[in-house]
Amino acid sequence: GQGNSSEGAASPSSQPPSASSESPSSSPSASGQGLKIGMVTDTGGVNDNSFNQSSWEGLQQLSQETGIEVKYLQSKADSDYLPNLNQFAKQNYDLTWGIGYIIADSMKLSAEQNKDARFAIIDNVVEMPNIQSVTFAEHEGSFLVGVVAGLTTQSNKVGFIGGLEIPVIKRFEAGFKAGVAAVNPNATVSVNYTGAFDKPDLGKAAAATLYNDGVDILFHAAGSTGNGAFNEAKDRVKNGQKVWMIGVDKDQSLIFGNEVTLTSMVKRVDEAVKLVSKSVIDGTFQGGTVLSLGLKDNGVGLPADNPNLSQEVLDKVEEYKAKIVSGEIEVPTE
Amino acid sequence: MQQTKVVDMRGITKRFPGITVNDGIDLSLLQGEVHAILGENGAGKSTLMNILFGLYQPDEGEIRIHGKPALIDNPNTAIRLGIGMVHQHFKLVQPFTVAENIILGSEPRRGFSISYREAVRRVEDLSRQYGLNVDPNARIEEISVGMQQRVEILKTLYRGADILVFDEPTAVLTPDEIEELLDIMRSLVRQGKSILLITHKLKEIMEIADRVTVIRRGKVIGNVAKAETNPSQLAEMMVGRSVSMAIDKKPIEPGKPVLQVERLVVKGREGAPAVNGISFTVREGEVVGIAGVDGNGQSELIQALTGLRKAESGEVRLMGADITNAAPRAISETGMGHIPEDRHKHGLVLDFSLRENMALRTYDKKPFKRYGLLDYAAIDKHAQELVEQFDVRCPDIYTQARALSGGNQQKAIIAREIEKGPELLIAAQPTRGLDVGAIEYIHRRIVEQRNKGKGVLLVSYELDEILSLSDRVLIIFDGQIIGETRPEETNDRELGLRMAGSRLDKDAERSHAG
Amino acid sequence: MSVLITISEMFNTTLVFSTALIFAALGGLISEKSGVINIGLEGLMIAGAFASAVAVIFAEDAKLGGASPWLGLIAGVLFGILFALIHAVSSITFRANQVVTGVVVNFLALGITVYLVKLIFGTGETRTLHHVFTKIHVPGLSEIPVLGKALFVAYPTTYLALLLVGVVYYVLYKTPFGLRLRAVGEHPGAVDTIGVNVNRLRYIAVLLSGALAGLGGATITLTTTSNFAHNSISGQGFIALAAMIFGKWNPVGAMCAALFFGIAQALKNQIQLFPFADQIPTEFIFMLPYALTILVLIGAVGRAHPPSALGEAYYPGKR
Amino acid sequence: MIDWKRWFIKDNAAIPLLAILSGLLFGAFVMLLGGFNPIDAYSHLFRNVFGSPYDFGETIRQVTPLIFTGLSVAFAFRAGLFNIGAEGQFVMGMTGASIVGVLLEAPWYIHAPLALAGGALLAGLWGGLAGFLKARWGINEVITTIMLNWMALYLSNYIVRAFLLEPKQQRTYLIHDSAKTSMAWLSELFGSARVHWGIFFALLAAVLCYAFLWKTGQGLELRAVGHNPHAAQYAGMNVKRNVTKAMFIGGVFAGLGGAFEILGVFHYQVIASASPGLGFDGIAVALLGGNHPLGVVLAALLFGSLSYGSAGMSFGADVPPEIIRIIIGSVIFFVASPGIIRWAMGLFARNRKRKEVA
Ligand SMILES: Nc1ncnc2c1ncn2[C@@H]1O[C@H](COP(=O)(O)OP(=O)(O)OP(=O)(O)O)[C@@H](O)[C@H]1O
Ligand SMILES: Nc1ncnc2c1ncn2[C@@H]1O[C@H](COP(=O)(O)OP(=O)(O)OP(=O)(O)O)[C@@H](O)[C@H]1O
Ligand SMILES: [Mg+2]
Ligand SMILES: [Mg+2]
Repeated sequence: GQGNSSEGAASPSSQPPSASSESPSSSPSASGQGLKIGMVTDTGGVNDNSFNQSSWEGLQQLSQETGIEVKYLQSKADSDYLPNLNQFAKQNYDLTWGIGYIIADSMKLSAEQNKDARFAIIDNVVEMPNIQSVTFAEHEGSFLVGVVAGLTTQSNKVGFIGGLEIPVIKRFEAGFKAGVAAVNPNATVSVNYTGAFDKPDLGKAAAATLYNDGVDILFHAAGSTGNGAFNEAKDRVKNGQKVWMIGVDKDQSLIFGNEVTLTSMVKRVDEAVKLVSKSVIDGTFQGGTVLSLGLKDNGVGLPADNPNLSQEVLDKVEEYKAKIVSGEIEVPTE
Repeated sequence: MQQTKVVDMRGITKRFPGITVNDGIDLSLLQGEVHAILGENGAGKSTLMNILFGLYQPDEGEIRIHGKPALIDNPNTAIRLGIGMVHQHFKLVQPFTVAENIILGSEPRRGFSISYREAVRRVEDLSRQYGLNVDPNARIEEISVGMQQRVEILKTLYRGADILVFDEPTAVLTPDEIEELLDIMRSLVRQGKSILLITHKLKEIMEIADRVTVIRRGKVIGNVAKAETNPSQLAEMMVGRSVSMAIDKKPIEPGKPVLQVERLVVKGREGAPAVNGISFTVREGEVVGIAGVDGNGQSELIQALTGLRKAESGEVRLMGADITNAAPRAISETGMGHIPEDRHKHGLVLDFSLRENMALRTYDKKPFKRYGLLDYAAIDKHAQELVEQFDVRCPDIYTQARALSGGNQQKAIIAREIEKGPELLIAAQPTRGLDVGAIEYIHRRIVEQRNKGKGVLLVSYELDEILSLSDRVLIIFDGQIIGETRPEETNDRELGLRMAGSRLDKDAERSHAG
Repeated sequence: MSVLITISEMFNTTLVFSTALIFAALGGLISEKSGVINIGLEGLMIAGAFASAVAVIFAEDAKLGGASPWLGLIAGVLFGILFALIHAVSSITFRANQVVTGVVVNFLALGITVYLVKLIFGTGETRTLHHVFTKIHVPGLSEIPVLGKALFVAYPTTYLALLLVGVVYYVLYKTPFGLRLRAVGEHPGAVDTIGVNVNRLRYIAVLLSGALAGLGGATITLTTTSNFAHNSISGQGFIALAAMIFGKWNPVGAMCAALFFGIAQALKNQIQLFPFADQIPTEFIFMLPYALTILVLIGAVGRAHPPSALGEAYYPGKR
Repeated sequence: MIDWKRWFIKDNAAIPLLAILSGLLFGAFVMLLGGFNPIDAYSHLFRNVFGSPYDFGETIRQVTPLIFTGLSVAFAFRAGLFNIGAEGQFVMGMTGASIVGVLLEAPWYIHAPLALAGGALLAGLWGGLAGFLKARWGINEVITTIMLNWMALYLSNYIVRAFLLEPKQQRTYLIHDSAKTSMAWLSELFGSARVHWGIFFALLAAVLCYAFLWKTGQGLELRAVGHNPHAAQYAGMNVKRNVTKAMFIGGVFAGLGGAFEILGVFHYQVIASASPGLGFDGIAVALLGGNHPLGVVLAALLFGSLSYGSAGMSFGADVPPEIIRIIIGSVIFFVASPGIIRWAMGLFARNRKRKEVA
């Protein structure tokens, strides 16, 4: 009884085997022709089911739409960021992306060493005239999935699984907790940190512990550690237990199916990457600025499709979204 | 009496890179005889037997078994041909039981499982048939060396061997055990087995062998019937010169005490006291021998004296200084030299070169250490001198200790220990496994120490050695000194009885426990 | 009562977490009992994890449905054996240093599997599998209060692992093969001189080790990650190695050590649910399983004795 | 004329070279299977290492920590200990350097050495702890070092987070300039590559490591303990102290590597979800280098060049960087099994002979 609806979407085997990709099929608009955009992943790599992957998907789409040449370099260690960024800069790429907060310091150096090159970074702010920074208000999106969880829980116990206890993950946690509390003051949020973003076995054990404790909805911000949590949820659902997962970064129902994925806290990294990359094509690149994407820019939020959410819940979500956008509610970040 | 050749090795030649170890060797074994092979350390005896047993392939030559040419390319073939070998170094699995070791490789089964009951039964049967008296359920690591050897013999019998090869079986045995082994061999021959026996001990050859083949540097020097020869002729054939076992021991009046041991108690492996209140003194200019059956506390005593094992109570004084439970280095520096019982385990770092081994105890002392660094020039000079002075045969001092023969390894250790001029030399089993030439040399060195007015404490299971070297003999039993005597007042028979009188109880105890 | 339930649920989590470790530790054990150090467990697990994921994907595409995970398990075993062969050939036939060739296995396994994934699927990791194992409730037994929840709701692989602990124990200590295997690890010369082929025994042991570690890797794919990526196995092989040593080279001991790691992990999660956990920095909670292990080792009496000939290549005729 | 064939078959010095060649050939073979052009790939790899001063400088930067961790593993190996814990010691070295580099202020000639010492000391204690556990309770160092690796990661994260964190960042404050071990002029020379004092210290460490092991009495002790602890004890050496000492010094080597990464390369430390892996690579480097300091340096050069060059290979020839693991793995395989090469050479020689006869 496994949902096969997600099967096609979940296997992105349309990608070429190699690092670079040009668009052979669609006839692109001429505007991007001759431009080159590079991307440096963090150590998670381009298949991290998270922001690296989203970014790369965004770039690939853009390449199909506009004919720009795109390429990525995977970083095996923190020390690779700088040479990888420099690699693109020295090959005169028109824009080089660095994906992840951790690349900031390396990017700053590269930007100093290559004053003519242009850079953009996801999830951190670097104040340099040739760097465009992009950040997301994860806490706002997390608030909304908190609202969903608070309204949906049967046991009045929901859970949060984090990777490392670092500021960005704390933002997820804080937003989520606030969202739950806003709609369901009786609900408790159990928090469990696993200590890793790449250990599904730890995620599975953490989820099992929380579900055993009576939690029926789990939100994770733990990278592929979260895969293990999904796995545990799936197993329980198959065995007749009613539990949910809330995905992160992307619409994870596309991977894990709608049986377990209540909704996801989507971070539109792909859109942001496209947006900034387009500015290079248009010649409107704004180095030195911060593009900060929140609910109001649709930079974070729920996926378009939410088959598991009732209209009631969706309405509530819209209501809170409006309140946050208007500033009536300020979501805490820690 | 018409006897057939059960083994006939003809023109066996075996070369290892650089040397010819066996050079056209002819050797035959007759049905029902004990045929001894004699030769210096490194003469090529073990190699020849390993060829017979299929562990090595000869480069030239032919082997016939029961008259039929045989290609023995692995031990399995040898076993099928009825050859069994008791190796120089036992091939026993220490944590296994006796029965497990014996049945290994051809296990009695019940379904998929080993039938241990059947195994024990068969081992008991065999053991009874040949009068070997082993406990099938005992673990190898818990039984004496002599028992272990019986297990090796049982292994060959279990596989139906009628040609038995013994490679230096007596080197590690006590006199009693040797007697018993010779009895076992006689019984084996009576039951139709034929035996090839390698040994360095001429006395044993005279006692049991029918014929002797002497090998020197890989060549057969001679083949004689036991009846037509005598020990000194054999020794001369083997070494190529006349060997004198007589020792030049001028009478000396012992001087001041060098070592004083008072009520020493040392725990053994199982936690029970292995040394139980021993007191004795060694004086300047005397060799004190400790005679006793293996396992009566000798090893623990020496380990406690040398700082390798903790003394529970009592006192040890060396040159008047209290060295009870002092560190090995401190003891050594107070003036003790130690030729350890197990040369491979304690005496040498086999992977080190000879020069490093020669400096193993003194590397941080004056001539070898300068400005915190090792002075290899001095170390080399020292090693070179020792090698020459003590006649250690080796290609050069940069050779790995591992590559030396046992005799030369032992000489190297003795050189190192004597050279540092200890007031007390402790020598444990100093000549185990060595050929007569080497033994002669080492005995001289030990007596030389005594003659120089040093003290020597000698521990040996070899009564001849004890009797010929010692000025006084202490008899150790069950962790206690049960008697003292002088060589000139006793003989090996009496001494053996005094050490072994109690051995019977011990065996009785063991069989009860089993 | 609720404490009991919590404990039984914790134990259940433990069982699931420990399953792969048990497999791999048993694998390491068989190899080391024969005298061959196997530090390549991590790599063998990676091979198993990879093969099982690929096999399941192919099986799913071939519409084999529920049989897929079982095929995955078999593929994991086969790939484990394949990579163990590298270890065997170099360390047994060519007498290379066993630690070195174990490291080689770790290197090659990760390199080759991820490379293959990129070749086959065009991305750095496989898609998510749909047909993976689910926990089975043993009819009747799982209804037993407390105990049922702890023991009788688990993956088929968990039962397989527990079964194999028994099987390995039986084989090692009750059968002729096991006797010879252990003898080879203690004293290869003793085995050679009674006419049993030392190298063949060691080959069998190392390949079995690959099979078991492969099972361990497959288990992780089929019960925990549901796909294969470069980080599917991240250190479990080394933990299994530690479990084997911790368990004193004994199958039951290895199992207990693996369970201990599992319990420590579960404890780490459980502690975070207590209100006082807020006062403890999470990092210290993360350290708990590892610190506990060391503490237990300090408290544990008696030294472990590895097989005497562990790590030594066998030269016939050598003493 | 040199008899090449004999040189190849007989001389052991040729084996490592042949092993590297075989590894590269095997890598080429795997690339061909995957539909890549190995010549193209290797030329990009080569160019990425030697193509520009910048890349060459970065290669050196990559090689430096590998020398340190390789020495760490090799040193312990010489004392008969298997140090799987270079990884954790490396992390502790980073942390020690960060603590001193961030919290302390001092003139550079005090600050930088102090920061290095801080890292080395912390790492040494971390390694020494495993040694002590072995010496005191006989606990197998393989287990303890595996456990201590994880603990080092979390402990470092805690220290960074609780005491050194720059607000709103996931890393420490930048270390003070006075603690940096970067070398501006050298860096300039290499097109701003992050070469730093570390490489000189690494080479010095290799020399010291060699001198210690083979030229001092303490080194002799350590090696004796490694080969035969019984004989060492008999000869009056303190086995337990040597075990602890060996692990301590091994830790110091790894820790220096970690400290230089902070002081010379990054100038900050991040809260990390996984440790950097250079300690584990150190195991491979040590084994590849035959646990000899000179071998370690050469192996680190090879290892570091290949892994730095792999980025160029991905960039220029689109070959997945995993191929580098395959190459390194097979090089180690061939180095470790010289028998295979001799066997292959034997086949080769025999075939040649047959041909000559025909
Ligand atoms: N595998 C080998 N490789 C090279 N040389 C060997 C090998 N085995 C034995 N030798 C050489 O063969 C010679 C004979 O060795 P062997 O063990 O047969 O002596 P042996 O007569 O048994 O001496 P011992 O009385 O000490 O036991 C030695 O000098 C040794 O150098
Ligand atoms: N497999 C081998 N490889 C290299 N050399 C060997 C080998 N076997 C024996 N030898 C060498 O053979 C020589 C004599 O061997 P052997 O060990 O039999 O002398 P030994 O006096 O009998 O020693 P032990 O007292 O240990 O029996 C030594 O030089 C030894 O290193
Ligand atoms: Mg011999
Ligand atoms: Mg001998």
